[in-house]
Amino acid sequence: MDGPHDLGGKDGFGAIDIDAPPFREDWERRQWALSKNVPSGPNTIDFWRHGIENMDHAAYLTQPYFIKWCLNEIAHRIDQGMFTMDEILTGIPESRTDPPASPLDMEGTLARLRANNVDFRTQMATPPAFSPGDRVRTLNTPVSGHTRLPSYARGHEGTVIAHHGGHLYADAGAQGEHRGEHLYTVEFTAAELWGSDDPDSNCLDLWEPYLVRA
Amino acid sequence: MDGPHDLGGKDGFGAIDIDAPPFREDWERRQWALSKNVPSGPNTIDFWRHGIENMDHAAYLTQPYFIKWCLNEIAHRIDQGMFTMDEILTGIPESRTDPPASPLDMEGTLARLRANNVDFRTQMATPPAFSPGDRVRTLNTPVSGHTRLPSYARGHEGTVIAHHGGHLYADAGAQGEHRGEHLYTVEFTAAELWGSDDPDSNCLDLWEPYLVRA
Amino acid sequence: MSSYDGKKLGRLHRHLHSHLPSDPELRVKALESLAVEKGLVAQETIDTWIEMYSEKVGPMRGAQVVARSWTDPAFRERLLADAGQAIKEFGYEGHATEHLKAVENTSDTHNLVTCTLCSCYPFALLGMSPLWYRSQAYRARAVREPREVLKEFGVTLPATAQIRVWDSTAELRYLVVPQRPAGTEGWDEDALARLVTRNSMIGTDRDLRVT
Amino acid sequence: MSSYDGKKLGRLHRHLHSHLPSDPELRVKALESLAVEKGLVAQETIDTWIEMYSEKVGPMRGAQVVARSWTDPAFRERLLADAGQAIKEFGYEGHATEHLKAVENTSDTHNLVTCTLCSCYPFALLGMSPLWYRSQAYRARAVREPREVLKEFGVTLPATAQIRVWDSTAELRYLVVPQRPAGTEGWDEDALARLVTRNSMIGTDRDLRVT
Repeated sequence: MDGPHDLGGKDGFGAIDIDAPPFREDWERRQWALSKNVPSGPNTIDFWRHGIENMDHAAYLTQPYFIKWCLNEIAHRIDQGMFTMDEILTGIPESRTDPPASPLDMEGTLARLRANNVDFRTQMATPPAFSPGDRVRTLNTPVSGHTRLPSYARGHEGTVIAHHGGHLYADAGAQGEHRGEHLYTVEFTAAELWGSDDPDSNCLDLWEPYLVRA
Repeated sequence: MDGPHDLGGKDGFGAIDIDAPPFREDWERRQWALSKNVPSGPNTIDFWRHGIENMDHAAYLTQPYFIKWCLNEIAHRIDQGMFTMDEILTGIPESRTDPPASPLDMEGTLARLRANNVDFRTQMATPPAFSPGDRVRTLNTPVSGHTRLPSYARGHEGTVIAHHGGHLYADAGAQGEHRGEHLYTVEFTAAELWGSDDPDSNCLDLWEPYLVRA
Repeated sequence: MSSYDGKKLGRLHRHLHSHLPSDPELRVKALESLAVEKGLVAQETIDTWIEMYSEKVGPMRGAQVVARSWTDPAFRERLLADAGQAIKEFGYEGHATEHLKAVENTSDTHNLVTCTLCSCYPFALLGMSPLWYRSQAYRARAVREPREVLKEFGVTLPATAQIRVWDSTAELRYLVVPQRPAGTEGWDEDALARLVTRNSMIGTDRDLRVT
Repeated sequence: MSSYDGKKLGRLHRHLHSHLPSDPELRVKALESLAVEKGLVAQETIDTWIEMYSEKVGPMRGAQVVARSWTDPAFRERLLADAGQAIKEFGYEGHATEHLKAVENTSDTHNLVTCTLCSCYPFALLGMSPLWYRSQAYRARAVREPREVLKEFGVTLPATAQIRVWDSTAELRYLVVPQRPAGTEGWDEDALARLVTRNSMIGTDRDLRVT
């Protein structure tokens, strides 16, 4: 979607604060840990992302990073029926079906971290449409739902530099549909994307439905 | 520029408040009148617009409409040397070269309103590259300065439906350069721009440098 | 002299935004006071301008123009050929009207006007623009989902009718000429003008009601 | 069950944003308390997770991998062929590393990693991402003006060197392998690892200093 998150190439952003540490506040650490330790329910990572993309533009631009995560975690729990709005606003659980969770020790959290390693590959019944070296063009039609073709790379020609086989397709995943599409890395020259004179390039990982032969 | 102002076609904006009146507060009326009555100095309308486009994204999205005008009026006066930053922050003029302005009565303001009618036409030495009926394609390269080709219409094919002769070129005007380019109205189908099934279309007024033959 | 440096203006905006009082009324007052002190404008002129825009300049001007186009075929031709010129017959010219275009609705077509990049509007002809016209929601949505937008304004179009959405990207401005309602045969210009709503001249209203 | 309705989530976001206390600490506390009360997580697990990310998981993991690629040609080959697999030799796999790609800098090329659409990052390998990596300024600018961005980080590239900017748009993640600095012949893996900065593995640092 053409939401507030699609920032690549946008003008008007100033200097980068290169010295800020990963965490500044304790609650940031806690939110990070919560996001990774509370069972995420049936949601896909892409529907999770889509939740943040659907924030108001101004809120997206002004809220602290981990507050966006916090609001999104809560919104997803409510959407899934794990929490009610009343429960989160009052802090009082209406129902408690489960016993308290058992604490994990350091070995347990390290094991959970390793287990978070998710494989997104899928078996494909159809052969890939493109091979490395092929010239392709990205579509130039906006998508209202979740998609991972940023607006700066729409309607542009590039070269396929890698084929990764089938990967779960983000656009479908955000609708709860678990199916793969062939995934490629496509390289675009800076001249093509930005009209730049520099010899630079941009590489994006793009699924086959985003591409046509150039 | 790909700034916060380029809103056409963006997702994530909700219902339109169709009942709000043109002015809600007195200060809105006063700002409107100020913007139209204080001599604007040497600036072009397009450099004026470019000032607002250069606001921080979050401020652009959250500040009231006429406050954006107010800040922009002040910023332009300071840029032109009519005001200093100290003067506006303290409210105390450091210098006062002119006598108080004479008040205008109703006839005077009506006459000023009529005199605000600015002709943007220019004589062109070169013939137009396109004629009504021609198929054209818009450029798909972002411009860092002021430009009036919205991102939603980039890299798309449309049909020229009118040629208006030479008009002062916004992109140059925002850099203080007063020169004309041929101006056209180009119609794009909703299918082309949005992948829509509706029989609708979008018409934009676009200068020749934005266009190539399709 | 102007710097013509957009980034410099952006820095000035940020500085002003963080140093001026946050109350919008005080911000405008700061500009007005200094402009008056510096002899750039008289306070009375501001008051008169506000009175003018509240009493003399507004949608009734556009309505008069539309009504005449319904009753005077020669004027209609002049309006469609060069609306910026035609409205001078009323003395209605002013900011943002020199390059006015009149676009007529028909039973098969509807016109809708927006400005996605800022909020261009034929002020001298229609008065100050409604807040919704300047809203981010309208500017974002009108070009992409005009039928949804029109529904919010209570306008439903047949699926086969074509909507033309005019995005005011240059100095041309657009006046939608709504269809003359049935049952008004023989009405005079003033009576007809009273039927023409502001929104119908922007395109967010369509079927005028005979009252 | 999940609704898979993005607009519904947007409404929930707006409702939460306007009804929860505005203090960020209280917002996170609201989520944590309810999650603990509901038996979804133990508070001690949160504490342990934080300790783990502060002591066991961080850029030193990536640095170890880079150092081994400098000293062990067979490992370097495995890393370049399938970095997600290669880091399992260290037990460094975890969220966002299964489809890791290692991209090597050379004297003529430089690699820079970003995620313009959100802030994807190989967390299990490099720890929490630096705030600048998640900033709107970096996400907006890195793809369009990488040389300006690098200058802000103190990196100036020859005009003829090519920068490849990797935008993490799918589930692939990128690890930049910086060049081994001269004057480190014979150094062991641990000594070399201490030279590898976090930023050099993202691409906002280039010439490692021998200290």
